[in-house]
Amino acid sequence: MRVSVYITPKAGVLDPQGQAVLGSLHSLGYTEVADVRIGKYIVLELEGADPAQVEARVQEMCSRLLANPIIEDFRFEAGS
Amino acid sequence: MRVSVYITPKAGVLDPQGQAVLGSLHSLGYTEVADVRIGKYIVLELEGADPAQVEARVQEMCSRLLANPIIEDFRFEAGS
Amino acid sequence: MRFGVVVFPGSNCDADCYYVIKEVLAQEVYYVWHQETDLSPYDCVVLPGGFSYGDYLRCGAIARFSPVMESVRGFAAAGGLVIGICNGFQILAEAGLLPGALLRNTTLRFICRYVDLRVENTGTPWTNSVDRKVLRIPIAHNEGNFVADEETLDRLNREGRVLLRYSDPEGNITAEANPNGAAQNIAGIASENFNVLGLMPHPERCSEDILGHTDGLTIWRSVVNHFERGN
Amino acid sequence: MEAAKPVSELYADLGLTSSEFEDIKRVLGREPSAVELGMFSLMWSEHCSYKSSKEALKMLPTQGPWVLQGPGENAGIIDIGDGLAVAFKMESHNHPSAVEPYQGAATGIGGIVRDIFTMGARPIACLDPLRFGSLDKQRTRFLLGGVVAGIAGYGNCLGIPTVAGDLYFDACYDENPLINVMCVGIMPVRRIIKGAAATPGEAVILFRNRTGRDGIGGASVLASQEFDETSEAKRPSVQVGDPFTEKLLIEASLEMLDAGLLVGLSDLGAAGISCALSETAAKGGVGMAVHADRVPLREDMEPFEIMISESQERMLAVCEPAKAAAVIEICERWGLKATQIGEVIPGDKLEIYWKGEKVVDVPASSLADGPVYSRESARPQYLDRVAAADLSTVEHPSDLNDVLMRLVASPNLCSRHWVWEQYDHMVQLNTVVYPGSDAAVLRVKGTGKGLALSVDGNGRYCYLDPYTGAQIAVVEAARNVIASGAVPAAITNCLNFGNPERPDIFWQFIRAVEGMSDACRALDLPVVSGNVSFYNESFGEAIHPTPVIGMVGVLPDIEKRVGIGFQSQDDLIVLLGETLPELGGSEYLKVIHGLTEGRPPGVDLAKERAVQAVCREAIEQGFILSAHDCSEGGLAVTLIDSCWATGLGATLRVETDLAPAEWMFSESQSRFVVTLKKMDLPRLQEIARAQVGVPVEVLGWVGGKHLVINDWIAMHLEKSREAWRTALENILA
Ligand SMILES: Nc1ncnc2c1ncn2[C@@H]1O[C@H](COP(=O)(O)OP(=O)(O)O)[C@@H](O)[C@H]1O
Ligand SMILES: [Mg+2]
Repeated sequence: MRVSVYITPKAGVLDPQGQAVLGSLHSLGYTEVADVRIGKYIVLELEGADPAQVEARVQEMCSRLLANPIIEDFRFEAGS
Repeated sequence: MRVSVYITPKAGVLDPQGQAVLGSLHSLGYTEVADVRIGKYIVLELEGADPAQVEARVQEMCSRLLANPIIEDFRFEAGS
Repeated sequence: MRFGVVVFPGSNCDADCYYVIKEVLAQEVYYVWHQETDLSPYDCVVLPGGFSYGDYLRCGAIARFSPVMESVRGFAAAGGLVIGICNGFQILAEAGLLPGALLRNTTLRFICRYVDLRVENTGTPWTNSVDRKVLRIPIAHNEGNFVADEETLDRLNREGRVLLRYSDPEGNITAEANPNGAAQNIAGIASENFNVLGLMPHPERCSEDILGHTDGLTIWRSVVNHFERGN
Repeated sequence: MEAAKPVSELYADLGLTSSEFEDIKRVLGREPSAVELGMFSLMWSEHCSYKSSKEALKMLPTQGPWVLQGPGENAGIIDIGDGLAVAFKMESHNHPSAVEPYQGAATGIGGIVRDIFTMGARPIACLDPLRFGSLDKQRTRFLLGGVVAGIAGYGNCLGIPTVAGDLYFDACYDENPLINVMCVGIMPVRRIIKGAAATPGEAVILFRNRTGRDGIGGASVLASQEFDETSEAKRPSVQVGDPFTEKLLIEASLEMLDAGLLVGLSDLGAAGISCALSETAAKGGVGMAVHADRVPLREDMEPFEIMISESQERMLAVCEPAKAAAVIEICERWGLKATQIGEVIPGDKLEIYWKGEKVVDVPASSLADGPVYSRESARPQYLDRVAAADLSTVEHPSDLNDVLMRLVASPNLCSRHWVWEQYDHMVQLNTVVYPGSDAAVLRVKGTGKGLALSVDGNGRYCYLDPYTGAQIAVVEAARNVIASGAVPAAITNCLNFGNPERPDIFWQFIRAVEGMSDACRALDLPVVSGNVSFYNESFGEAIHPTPVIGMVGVLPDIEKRVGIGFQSQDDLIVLLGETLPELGGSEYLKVIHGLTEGRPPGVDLAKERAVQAVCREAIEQGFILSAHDCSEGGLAVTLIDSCWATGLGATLRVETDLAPAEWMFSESQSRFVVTLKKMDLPRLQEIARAQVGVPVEVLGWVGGKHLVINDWIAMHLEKSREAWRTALENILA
């Protein structure tokens, strides 16, 4: 089973990387871009078929290891 | 308009970070995880309403700046 | 000989390269701001180490779009000498002036220490004065893990464009001697015409006795030698 | 903050006492507004006001003909000749790093680096004294990894080499690690600038990052309260660092100063804009009128939040109005947003406007000069117990090779290269002696001079006796610098303690300051800057009292530098100083016997001064081939360090009345191990005779592949070195 995890900087937390990319996009002429936030996209391949159980486990992995709850939010979904 | 961009390490390109995270997940007891790939999740806020045009522009941003075709694949979709 | 050291926002080895060229090599040297586009005064352009644009997104990804890089492309195409050290190498790779890409070190840690490097080709503008098989030069990077597809690697090898490989002190290419996971222990490569060099180690950091090692000087001397012999 | 709550109820939430609230009302002659109250709560917090420590710190010597700036500015400054000055300071980022190790440590570097270039100096080195809990705890390993990566991530990006530091592990830091950071900068004397406004009409310009909600209340919430279960809830106070922007700030600021554009320059650290404005105004004896709505924001914020946000990488410049355009232009060339947010006004008023309405109207000095407390102090009871320990009954193991092996592979004594190889310690081409020696040595380009830098502070000694422990921190730092060939010039410090409202903790604090002060006076060392970090407690348990000293020494001639490594076959190995049976507080007792007891090694300041003078003079005369200070682990560890550094062994024939373990592992102070050619021994003896109480004892000679001490130790260098080198990474793996 494949689970996709999306990790984003928490709202209000500085995202210097996003800001630098925004600046670069503007100077390349993509002035229609108003904001950029950069996070992580993690694809997990797991054994286990029971979706409820997988979900509980991934939830745990995210909050313990994959995301840094102090500065990041996460969500995930089965499939990629 | 919001566009989500997903950037993943190309198949065949080593993903040292993914391997390290896989190792940590195993040592934390999540042995059901068979593979981890870590990429980027970029959220763009853009002005512009014509989906076809936005798509063309984002395609260009991705291949010029956001992803490096030698090591990365990308895809994107409207909404987040 | 006249050098131009490019300054990107976030470059931090610009002053070091400038210092060595001026004070140790006793050559003419100028800073080139990333927004400048005229490279005609220079005989060699240096893309120094550092964290251009914070190395955000990917190392070198944003810097490659600086106005100066368009000129560097033309300068290189016309046969001008271009050396990219560390972040400079990453920028050259992102810009497509050198093949391949530099991924995160397999240790996932920044590494700053001396490494041994076997010199694979001494018939180039960058290595003609190297008089020993193995050089000792420091690295300092987080993304020095060189990758390229098989075909590219074959071609680099065939054409003698791999100039430096991580080795042990005797020159053996071993897995233990590879600090960052680079394919085939590659530490430095040249362009087809050998006028563009990208390397992860920092020759400017070991070009004076007081800093403990002077192997880096052999690379700088090679460039000057190449130039003075009339290319 | 709920604006609805009346200020008379709000003050306690903000950490102010009722008497402080009364004081504020008295100063203003009315009730403060909510915005004003927020500003007072930060500026009067322990972290910003030093209200508990101010009195005690007056004990410290701060003067010297070479001191250009003592405590009170962003950093201290000394004159090193040739028209050059060196600025330096140490700071703590303990609580932010305990909450989020990477960002906490990274922003710690960001803050201390700003303190240095704010004075006009180009930062040339960082140092990172670190203390963590026991390494067998998962949390410790997580914190260590994150902190080191954070320091690396920020410092490396700035292109400032991290050249030295230290690293201790002790269970007392399990929940409350100490992340201290020091920065050193260099400048032409004429570029020194202070954080003061001067004349009404001057422009007040804010530049760099936009302001967001980062670290709202960080100073008061995180730095001035102990840790407990509610810490988790305080997490939004964590700031995220942007080293790229900071690098641009350094370049832009130094360019403005070189162009003579500025009257004052200040960074926005703890307490953010409130602190920068009130201090800049108060120091210049003027007022300021500032429009909070002109502050560039990342998100919608209340004026209250704007005034106390701790968003990183922001600077405040004050300049003549005619020069404002030039200041803004330099910022823009570096890609930095700059905005004039107000101007200097006569009088002492700090006035803040929000959309035309005055929301703050307070005397600037009232914010900057917080309350001062004399806290109660009482000798802690545990001291009787630990001092009474009878160490003469400790049974020394018979296999001393095994003991030495265990010691050198133990967390506090094993190699730290896992840490410093993550730091760029070479950039700027000044680092002549790398981490791994007694002190890092940097050259000063354009002169024949060098700087020697070291940080020291043993919390265990201070726990056993804060007075002596603090003295040791000073004298050891001085010895490290001397052993490198430098003359100690001045110190900075970071004083890490528990809750000062507890009499036993406050007693530790006072005793430590007394010890530091006496040692500094004896060695003619002014204290030019420093930092106090209180409330280092968790669940009611305080850390060991941990004063950390940062020392700067000057090498008049860098060619006379000396390393710790043995140089050549048959060189004589000589001990300067005396080894006493002082195992109290030693690594030997801790690692081999599991004891934290006894009295720490004694310090005789006259003897210390004498032995330092001898070592210094001998190095100056040029015949000393290697020098190494004796510290944790004792003589055996000092000797094997010197062997490993260059791969040369040593054979020692020792005569002593002490037990072998005492001789080898006692941590007696005031000792150096030096090597020299046999023919130079009389010169050394003569130098020593000119001082009182400096024994010169020939221990043996350099050579071979082993360290051999009598029939106690016969250790193969290569094998033992591998164990020492890989211990930390093996534990972390
Ligand atoms: N956290 C650290 N960062 C950088 N260097 C460190 C760190 N910890 C220790 N070092 C370096 O390791 C060496 C040994 O440290 P230490 O044992 O504390 O020295 P000493 O006992 O002489 O004061 C020194 O050169 C020191 O600078
Ligand atoms: Mg020492």
